[in-house]
Amino acid sequence: MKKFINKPENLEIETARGMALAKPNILRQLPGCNIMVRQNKKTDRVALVFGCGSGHEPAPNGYVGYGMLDAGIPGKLFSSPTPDMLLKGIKEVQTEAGVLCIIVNYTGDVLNFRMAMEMAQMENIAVESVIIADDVATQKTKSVGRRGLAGVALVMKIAGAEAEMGSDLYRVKEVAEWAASGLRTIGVACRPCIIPSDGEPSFELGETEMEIGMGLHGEPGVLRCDMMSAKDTVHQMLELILLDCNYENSEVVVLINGLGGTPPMELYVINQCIHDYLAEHGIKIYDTMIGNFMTSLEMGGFSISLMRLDPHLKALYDAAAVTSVIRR
Amino acid sequence: MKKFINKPENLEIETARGMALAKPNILRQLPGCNIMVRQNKKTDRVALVFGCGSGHEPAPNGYVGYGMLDAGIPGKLFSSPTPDMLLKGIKEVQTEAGVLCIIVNYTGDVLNFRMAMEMAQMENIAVESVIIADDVATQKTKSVGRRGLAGVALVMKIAGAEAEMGSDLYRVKEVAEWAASGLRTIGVACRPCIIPSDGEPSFELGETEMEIGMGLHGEPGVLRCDMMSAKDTVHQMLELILLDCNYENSEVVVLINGLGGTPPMELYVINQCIHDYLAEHGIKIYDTMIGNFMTSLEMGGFSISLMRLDPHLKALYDAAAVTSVIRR
Amino acid sequence: MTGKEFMLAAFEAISHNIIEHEEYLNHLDNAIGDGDHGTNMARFSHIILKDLPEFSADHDDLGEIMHHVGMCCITEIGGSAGPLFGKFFLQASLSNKNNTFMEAANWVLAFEEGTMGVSQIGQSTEGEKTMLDALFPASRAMQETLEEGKSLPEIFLAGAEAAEKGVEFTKTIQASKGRAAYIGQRSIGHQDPGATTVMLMLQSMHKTAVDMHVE
Amino acid sequence: MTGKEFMLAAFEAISHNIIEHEEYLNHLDNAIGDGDHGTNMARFSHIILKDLPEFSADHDDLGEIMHHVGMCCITEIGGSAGPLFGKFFLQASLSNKNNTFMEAANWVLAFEEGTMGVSQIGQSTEGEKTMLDALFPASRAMQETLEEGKSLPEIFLAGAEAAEKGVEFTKTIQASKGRAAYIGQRSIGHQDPGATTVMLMLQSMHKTAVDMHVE
Ligand SMILES: Nc1ncnc2c1ncn2[C@@H]1O[C@H](COP(=O)(O)OP(=O)(O)O)[C@@H](O)[C@H]1O
Ligand SMILES: Nc1ncnc2c1ncn2[C@@H]1O[C@H](COP(=O)(O)OP(=O)(O)O)[C@@H](O)[C@H]1O
Ligand SMILES: [Mg+2]
Ligand SMILES: [Mg+2]
Ligand SMILES: [Mg+2]
Ligand SMILES: [Mg+2]
Repeated sequence: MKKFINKPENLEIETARGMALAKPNILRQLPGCNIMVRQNKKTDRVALVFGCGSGHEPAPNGYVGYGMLDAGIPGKLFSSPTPDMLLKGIKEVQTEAGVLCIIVNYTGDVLNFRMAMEMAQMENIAVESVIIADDVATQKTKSVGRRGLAGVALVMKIAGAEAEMGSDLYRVKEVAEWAASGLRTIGVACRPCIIPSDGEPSFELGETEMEIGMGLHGEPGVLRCDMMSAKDTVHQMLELILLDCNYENSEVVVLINGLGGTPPMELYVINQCIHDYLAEHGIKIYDTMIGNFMTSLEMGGFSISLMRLDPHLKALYDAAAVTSVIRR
Repeated sequence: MKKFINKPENLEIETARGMALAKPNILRQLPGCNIMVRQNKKTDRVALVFGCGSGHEPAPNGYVGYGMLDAGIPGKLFSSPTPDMLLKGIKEVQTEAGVLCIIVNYTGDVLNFRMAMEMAQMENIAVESVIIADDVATQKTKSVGRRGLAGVALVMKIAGAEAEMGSDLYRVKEVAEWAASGLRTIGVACRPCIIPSDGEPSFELGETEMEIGMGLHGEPGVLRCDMMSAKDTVHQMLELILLDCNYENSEVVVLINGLGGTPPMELYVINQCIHDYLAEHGIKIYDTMIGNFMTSLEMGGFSISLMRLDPHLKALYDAAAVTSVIRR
Repeated sequence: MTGKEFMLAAFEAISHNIIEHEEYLNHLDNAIGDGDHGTNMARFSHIILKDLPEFSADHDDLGEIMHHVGMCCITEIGGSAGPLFGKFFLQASLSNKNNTFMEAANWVLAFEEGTMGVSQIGQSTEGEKTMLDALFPASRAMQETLEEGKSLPEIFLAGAEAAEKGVEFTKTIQASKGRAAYIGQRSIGHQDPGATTVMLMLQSMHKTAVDMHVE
Repeated sequence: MTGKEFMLAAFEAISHNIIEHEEYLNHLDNAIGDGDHGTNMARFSHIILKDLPEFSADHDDLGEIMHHVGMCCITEIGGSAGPLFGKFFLQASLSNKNNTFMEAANWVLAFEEGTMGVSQIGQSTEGEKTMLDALFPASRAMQETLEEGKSLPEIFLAGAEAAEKGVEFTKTIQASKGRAAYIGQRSIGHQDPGATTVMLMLQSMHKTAVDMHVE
């Protein structure tokens, strides 16, 4: 297994520690666990908490800092943080204005957060949540709803900025939900990641195959096919997004997320394909973010997110942020 | 070949265009070529120019913007930009204060820059250069000197900040050389990249092997061996750096550069190994940068750079910068 | 009437039973989920075996012991099953706060309240191919046998048998909750791992009650 | 004395010769460099074949034509050879500015100045296993034969033969410049691709001079 790691069983804690050590001015790691909180604790604004499995770095902890998250809570590899950890994070950053939990829509994450929120409420903490379900490869109509993908980074940015403005919990939640309502993501994978505990690939894919719509943990997508050009791949992907949500005449932010093993050069090539396609479809691009925002270890592939902006969301998108990953 | 690209012959131009389209407020692409210049042209400060082969994204164009480069000039894949292109970039951003060329020490790059600088001088442009040769895997004593690696990003930051302060050309060059004199880098690779034109790997490496000291284009390193733990790998690498340069009691900035195919999680694990090793050796860390700063397509591996800081370099390191990759 | 001794024996039996079935539960989860349900439950079971005797050494309140088990589910199981079983035991513990003994009626009520807790936290109900397809029928069967005046071993037996039927039923339906919901129709034909765990738990409860001759 | 006609014929012959040896030059570069020297030089040669007749249709100044070739090296060859050969031709063009004809002495001076240009831009000299191991001996041999009053074909022949010896010499030494310097001792035994190109160029010059019966 060609990974620069130490013992697989220490992977999560070493990852968290490595992030904390890189930005001591921004991050404070709670002793003995992977929870990361802001160095300058908020006192009177709504606090934001996000948690997800480890293996998706820089999420969640790379988004902790002024203007975004107050606490990041990573779970074990590819599995949700447990309610006790979530509660610990919530309690650490809670203020009188309350706590907004941002949740990516996987059953495990939702259940663990729900449990943690119940426990927090029992301790008289005002806590609300927003569930991100941006993956158009999954059906909206399903009772479990859509999976959450990298688009969550954009919602964190928006909600974080609204919270810094001093808005109350219901307003921050409302704005986050409004942003999420105009958010769509679609992924594609061409190489599996290798699970550190057993050295096995997370899924099988033929020599020349890719899969459009695959989830962050190798969940089934919508189309398995031979590798296509960047242009055709992007067209297929954006078609799925535009079939689902009408962005015509809208202004959007584009987030191109590498899954860990796809290099910057390809992401830039992809961007120009996206740009051309959106221009042809009368969609205006306000800004484009390109990089590794929510990975799956070293999986090959990427995702495209579009988020609709209105003047208020634009201001929030542009507002100051000081995190390891996003700075404004 | 599992790459999200279009025609290999258009790769460089599509990459440059994809970068420019992502940050139109920062970047302006010169028509018909890959050269990127700042949107707000300097008028009276020393201008900075850097060029290198394509395939190393986000270098060079990701560093164009306030506080860093005035022009970025990518060549064809893995080969230096030609003198005519370098001259074009130099002429586009030149000011009365002159132009400083930043060069990574490969024969091709040095010769092409030297030629371009001669041509610029014939047009009465004041032009100087600083050559970055930070790779401790190569011998300092060799007539060709050491190869240049990702550490160049740090020198760009320093020199760019000094230039924004209004210092003259010789001062900017002097500061850049001073920063470079305290800069060392060492790389390691575990997976080759695939050359897009023929789909072949850039070098061969056994199933379980890695190579310490390998260059950005697969140039031979100093030790080919079986994969080691992150901790042992880092120890081997830092030992080579510390053998070469005494950082004891110094304060340094650490740059951990992913080669394109190594995901953030591993880079964070690596960081904590670096942190522990440096702490044991009495070296103080001022800041740590982790990410894909100078890649080799999707090569697996990373490099570690240390740069010594003094109070002046610290101020320059912290000074404002607005580029696609680095923001302060 | 049962006391701390029975409760400890029951949790011990449950833990052993789950550990024995770790591979089996993983295998079931592999078909329609991510293959970790056995590992998740076994991790919890090992902790219970080690930790519960210790904890209960200075705790006689059965509600508190159940609460402790619930917290252990929450911290140790992970995945979806963690908060679900956690909620089950936390909720079940409420009506037994300060009880050092539990009557049959206490057990039946605790089970019902636990089941309601799972349904509430999971925002799910019967027929969605989850552990609730074992929990709800078992709860009803236990209620009925209690009303018929049966003994505790008989009540647990009724629960275990109803859970087993529920597990069989999960094979026939499509999942609409949990990971298995993503694979849609392809989930039909496979039995739900969470429901299977509920069945194993009730079988162990029954066996412990028989072995210890409780009434 | 030679005019535009000879110069065009010579560059055409050089281009064909290089294109014929593309694979061979790549092969040589593969052993001690990155294997692209043939591709680099052939790309340039194709442009020259297409572009030079066009350019010289309305240019009679031989210095200007050489300058044009130099610029074409700079923009088309890439790698190390681009600026090196570019500098060679730019430098060689200087003493022939405004010349529509070149005497033997003009050719020898141009070659010498071109060689000095390569040495200056390459910050390199003889014995470092580069094209200079062909350029310097060839330049000296041409100077000597010129002083002996030989004809232009004889002068080019002397240059070509000296370059060939220089190429042989590069096999015996270790590289201290260019990519080949990285592999240290392992470069011994292999001949330098850049020097080989210089030899091919001089051989084509000689052949063209013979074929066109210049003096
Ligand atoms: N919403 C839900 N309500 C009730 N039970 C559920 C729900 N979602 C999942 N489950 C149960 O959880 C079990 C899976 O547990 P486990 O494999 O440990 O978690 P994960 O699916 O996160 O890997 C399923 O077999 C099912 O019985
Ligand atoms: N410093 C130098 N001075 C003179 N010639 C050089 C120098 N460096 C390299 N060369 C020549 O360049 C040739 C390699 O050219 P080429 O393969 O086109 O460039 P690259 O090495 O950049 O791929 C070498 O064979 C050598 O003759
Ligand atoms: Mg599971
Ligand atoms: Mg799981
Ligand atoms: Mg070469
Ligand atoms: Mg080359």
